[in-house]
Amino acid sequence: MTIRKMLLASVAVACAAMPVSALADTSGKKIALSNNYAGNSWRQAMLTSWEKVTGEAVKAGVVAAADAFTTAENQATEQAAQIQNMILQGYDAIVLNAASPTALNGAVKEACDAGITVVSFDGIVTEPCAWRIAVDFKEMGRSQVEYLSKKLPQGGNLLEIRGLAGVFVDDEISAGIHEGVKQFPQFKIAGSVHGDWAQDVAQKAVAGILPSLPEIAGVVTQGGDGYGAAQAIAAAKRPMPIIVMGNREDELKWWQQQKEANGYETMSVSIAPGVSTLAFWVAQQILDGKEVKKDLVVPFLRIDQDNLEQNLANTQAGGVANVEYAQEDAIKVIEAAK
Amino acid sequence: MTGDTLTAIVEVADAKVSFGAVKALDGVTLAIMPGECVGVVGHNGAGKSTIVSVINGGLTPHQGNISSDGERLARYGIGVARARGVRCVFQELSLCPNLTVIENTRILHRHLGGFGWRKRARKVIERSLDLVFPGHGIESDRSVGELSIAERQMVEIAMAFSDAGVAPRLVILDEPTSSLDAGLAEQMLGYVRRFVDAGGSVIFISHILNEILTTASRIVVMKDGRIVADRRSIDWTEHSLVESMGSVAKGEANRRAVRDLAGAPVVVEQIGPGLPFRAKRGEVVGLAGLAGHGQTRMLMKLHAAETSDWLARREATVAFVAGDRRLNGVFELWSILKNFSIGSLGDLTNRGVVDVAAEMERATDWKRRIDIRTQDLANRILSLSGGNQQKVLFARALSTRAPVVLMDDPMRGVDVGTKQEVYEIIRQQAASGRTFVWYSTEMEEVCLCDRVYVFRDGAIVAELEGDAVTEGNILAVSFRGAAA
Amino acid sequence: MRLTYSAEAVRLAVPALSLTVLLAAVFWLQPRAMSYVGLNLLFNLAVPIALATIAQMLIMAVNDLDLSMGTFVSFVACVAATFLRDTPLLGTLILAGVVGVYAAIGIVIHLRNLPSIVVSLGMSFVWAGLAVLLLPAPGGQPPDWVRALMTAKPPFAPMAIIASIVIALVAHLLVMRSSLGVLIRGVGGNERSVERAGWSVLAARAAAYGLAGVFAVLAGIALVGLTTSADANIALRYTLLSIAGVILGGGEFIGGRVSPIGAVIGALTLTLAGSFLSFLRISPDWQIGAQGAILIIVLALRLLLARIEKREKAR
Amino acid sequence: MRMLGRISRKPWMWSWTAAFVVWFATIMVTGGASTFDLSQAALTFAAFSIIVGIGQMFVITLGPGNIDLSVPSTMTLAGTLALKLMEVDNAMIVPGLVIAMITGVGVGVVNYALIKALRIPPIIATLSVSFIVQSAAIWTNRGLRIKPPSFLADFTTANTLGVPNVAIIALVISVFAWFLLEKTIYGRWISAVGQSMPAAKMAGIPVDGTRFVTYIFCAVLASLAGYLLACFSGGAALNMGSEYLLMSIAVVVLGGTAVAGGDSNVPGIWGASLFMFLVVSMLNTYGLGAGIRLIMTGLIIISVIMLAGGRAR
Repeated sequence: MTIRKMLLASVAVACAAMPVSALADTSGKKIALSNNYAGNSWRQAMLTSWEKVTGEAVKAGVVAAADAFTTAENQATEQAAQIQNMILQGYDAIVLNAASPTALNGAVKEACDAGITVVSFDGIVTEPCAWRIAVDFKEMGRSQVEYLSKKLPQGGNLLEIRGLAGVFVDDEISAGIHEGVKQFPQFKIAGSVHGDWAQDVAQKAVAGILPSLPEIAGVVTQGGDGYGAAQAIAAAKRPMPIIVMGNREDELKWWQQQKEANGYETMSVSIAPGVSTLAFWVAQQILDGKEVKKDLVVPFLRIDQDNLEQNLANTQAGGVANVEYAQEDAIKVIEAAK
Repeated sequence: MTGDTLTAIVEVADAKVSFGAVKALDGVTLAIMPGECVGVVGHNGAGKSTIVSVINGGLTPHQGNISSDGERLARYGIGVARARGVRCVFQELSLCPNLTVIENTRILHRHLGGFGWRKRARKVIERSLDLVFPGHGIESDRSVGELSIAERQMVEIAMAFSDAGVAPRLVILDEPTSSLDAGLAEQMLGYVRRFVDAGGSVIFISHILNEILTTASRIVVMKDGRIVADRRSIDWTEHSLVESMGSVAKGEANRRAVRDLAGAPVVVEQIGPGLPFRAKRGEVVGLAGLAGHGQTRMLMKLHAAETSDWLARREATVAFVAGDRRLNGVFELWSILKNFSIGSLGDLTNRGVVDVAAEMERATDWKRRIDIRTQDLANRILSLSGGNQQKVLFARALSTRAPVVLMDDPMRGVDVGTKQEVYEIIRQQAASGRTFVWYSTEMEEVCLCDRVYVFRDGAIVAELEGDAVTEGNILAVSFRGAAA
Repeated sequence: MRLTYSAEAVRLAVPALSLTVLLAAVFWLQPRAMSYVGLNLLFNLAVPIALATIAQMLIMAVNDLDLSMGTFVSFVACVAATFLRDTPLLGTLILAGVVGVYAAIGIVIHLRNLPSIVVSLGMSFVWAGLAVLLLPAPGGQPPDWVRALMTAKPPFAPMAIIASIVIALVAHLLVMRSSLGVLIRGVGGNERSVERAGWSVLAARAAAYGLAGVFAVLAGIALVGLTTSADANIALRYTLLSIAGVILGGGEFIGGRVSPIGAVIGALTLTLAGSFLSFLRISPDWQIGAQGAILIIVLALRLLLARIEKREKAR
Repeated sequence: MRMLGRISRKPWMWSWTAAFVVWFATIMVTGGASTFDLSQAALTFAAFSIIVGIGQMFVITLGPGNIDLSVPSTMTLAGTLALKLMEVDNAMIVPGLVIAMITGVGVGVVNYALIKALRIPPIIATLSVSFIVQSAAIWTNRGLRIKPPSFLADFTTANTLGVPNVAIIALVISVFAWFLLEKTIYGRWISAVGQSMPAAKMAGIPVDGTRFVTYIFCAVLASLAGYLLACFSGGAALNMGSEYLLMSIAVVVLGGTAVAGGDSNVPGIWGASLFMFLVVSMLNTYGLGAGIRLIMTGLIIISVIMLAGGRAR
């Protein structure tokens, strides 16, 4: 094991010295995408991006195959089984959006032991042998409060919409938001509900708590729930607070309509589903022999008042604002991490 | 067998049991001595099964007492009975069909547990099977559900005679040979004789009279919850047995005039094992024989042939009066009104909507006609006594326009006055062209029919018409061996 | 005549046949699976499912159904990843306590004659709530001995296979061979005759529920051993998987007809079906649907064989 | 003792009492200021569980073992197909509704066909079907969120005289369902089948036909709920039905419908649906977490069934 690691390391060092074109060939390598959930528009956009980018890459002969797999239900156990199947199928790399940061560690370790490169993104895993393309979820939460503090210097009451109870991302973003509130004590979280990252659930939860809340200055969210919150608040005929948006098209569209109607101002933070393609290229670079740090950070997708229209124009109706990555982007991210 | 020095294994003195208005046992005194086989015969409802339940400990008599081995027992129950070696083979299957023969043995013998019980249980049951049915060919590790009915019966019998610590002293056999063929029955009877010779006791109930005559040492005849005759079996003949079971006088008065139905069209027909079944328009056809010999199944078949599981018929062609109310009669959550009207809703609805006024009107009418005793038709059906529930079911079927009414022994627990009224309604409706197929366990009712089919062992074995419909004839055919 | 030797055997034949066919198909699609490591990868996640299936089977043996199996196993996984590691004594006590709760549920259901479906539906909310309270975010770690046990590499056969065989054998001994098992199945088959023989049906039902609790606890612990951490939603699928496993393994909803070996085979079949679909490379859109289709096909196969068996018997 | 008897005869009392207590506890936080808003929100969101719950109730009324697990995926597929067909065009509202209904009929037919032909218990049959339906939903639109036609979006989110429109629709459906159950021959049939299948058969009721229609009815109501929910929340999402699986069963049970079949209860569904929404609001208002909420829901279900549903042996 250690010998192999040393060998790999020496190869990597040797390769790093050479120009890019002379690196090891990955045209015979197979990469798989392990996805735990396909039940919302974000995941569907992620799969579409993957298909588009990797399809071209396969056609161009960069890799031999890049297959996507989705589990029937959003369960760590099922995804662990899926990863184990991928090991059997002989993939050289697994790109992973994990159902749980820790519950897949057993399966990931088995994959690493079998010599497979594992790159996790979005839902990352803590197993040390895997690469992580992480979004700073805490920062994502904190920056929302920071933004609000600039818009509303006098502060006020906040409504927090959380994601799915018992899930890692939900906990992280929420922790970031609470950190932000500590940093800007003029804000107070007046209420907190679980919106499960779905418009209808968020709408329901907000409508239920709203009557008992005082005047709300801002709504901090986790993405995918802003439109539902806006609908619930509009239905209750309350003054519209600043709702931090996610990247769904309906959220952006609503924002744009409000902007045109009354100059409504807000911002949107989210993770672009196209991060799957970045993970693909990173995996390809690793297979290519590049030395890549285990922890890479990808900036979250932020849309502001001035670039709203431009982003909206690029978003498919009913889809998700997205960025797809090319090989050069991946190289840039890798270089930046060094 | 002189019993002077011996004490009875079980002695029941002056036992009375009543279910509602029905007196199932009306002061029965019976002692079972060691080394005797007591045959019990009697027509349906004579109280055979009730006395068996009392001896077995499953039923505590409302009056009277039980003693065993000369000792009067205040608390007599299943546990006490089993500890004293009383075993019973029931008419219905009392084994767990999903367990193997060995496992059923384990359930029956509570103290068989501990390591290696399987081996012991196998020994116990296989020894018993070999003794009772030599060459039986039943593998004791097969599950009971896979066995044929005869094999199940054999296992039950062998189980009752099996000895796992507590030896069987009194074994009650309730129609044990009903699903055994002649050879197997003979094996069993042979074993019963040996068992009795060795000092064991047996209570033997059967509808096959020569079995009883050849096996029992003493025969008891029951009628209407009483013991009407008790003699040594050599003093009986098939003929005298049948005669003492019957109640010749009753029913004759109600004998209906013979009608000429030769020209009437056949409305229902069913061909099965035995004689074919046919019923003509306006005819009252009786199904007779001992209980559980295929009459209900015939009614079910007739019903299934005329109804659809998928679409409601615009005009119902058959109506059914249940005998087993709990199983396929009443709807327990419903009121009397809804229970009554469910059969004739087709007439009472207008484009699918129930006409509540018409429903109420018709129910009130029938409440009056057959005197359903309730303050309010909106009361729950279960608030009625069993007899009145039965009346509701009767009204349900009679109030339909179906040309054929199937009746599955519907008069159990109905009082005499009402019975007469219902008979009158049936008579009227038959006269106006309705056909009744009537399974009854009461001889009086069977004698009201134009024509009677007698069932035995799942098939029609005789057809009686007009004056030939007599209790004597029916009994003679029902009990095999008493040649008709 | 000898052909129809045992319905029990036929009952086992269908699941065994489905498993064999599926395994052959997997080997054909992916020859790499035909190895020590391969078999372990294919089957190790079936071990907790098999345990949960046995638990469900015990409940079904007394004609009841447990809709809280998934959330209960999740809850146990959370306890195993927290208390059982940090304070083993307290963890053990909690687990013993919840087994007691299971037996108590059986008693309540019997005494009040409640529908088990509703009671267990209610309990599923309770277990889920307790699990969320215990682990608001995924985490925790299994005790080292659990991890060591689940990742052990015994000679000759991989751990997953050995564990499955052991589970099947233990459950078989318990349910099919012991007096208690006979009693439990007897209650499912003919409650009255068990009562008539002087047994306490209440005690039998409580025992069935308690035993089910024990197996479900084992399932939770085994699961954490494989996944290395727990979360409140980790085993939600187990409710329906366990029911499907029992049915695939030849069990029935009523009548006390169950087969522990069949249930384990059923659990393995369901796990393998997932792998088979992934090897088939069905479009991700239809991967979920294909699972439904497999369920239907296997059940149709069972019906067919039951018909044939019936016809044989009728001869 | 007598009062207990009287209450247990009106099983919907329990759910209404629970809903009222929770409603009161919630509005007390703001000293009653939120009464109107909270009631309005409760009516709006309870409406969807009511529609789905009524369908599930009809199926559960058919007797032990009858249950429809395909409700969530049917909702999703119907919503997805309808919105895709309408393509934000107000003129296509009716065809959209029709396609949603057809979806429901189709799922119902398949459900009962499997139950009958394969003789598998409804719980397994409808589960298998739900997997296939879910796949179909994913396949048809790949998770794109198409907006509903503007008229429908406005209609479903608006109020009439302060009452949410969806609640009015739910009321109309409830009245219709109540009418079916109480006044028509079909209502008598399903109640009879639920009490005793053999007795129903012998009373001349077309048992299979009744069950068949009921499974279809349940799926159609689920589709309708999916259609409305998709319009209300601004588009069909692939996961939009998932919370209605347990919800639909819970509201039926809490509403006092006999799980053993034969006795259904429309008012109880309202009480239970309002309760299920309000209990979340209350616990959110008091700042209690998801864990406590789940435990309370579970304990309440068990208490209700113990108080109202149990029969001593």
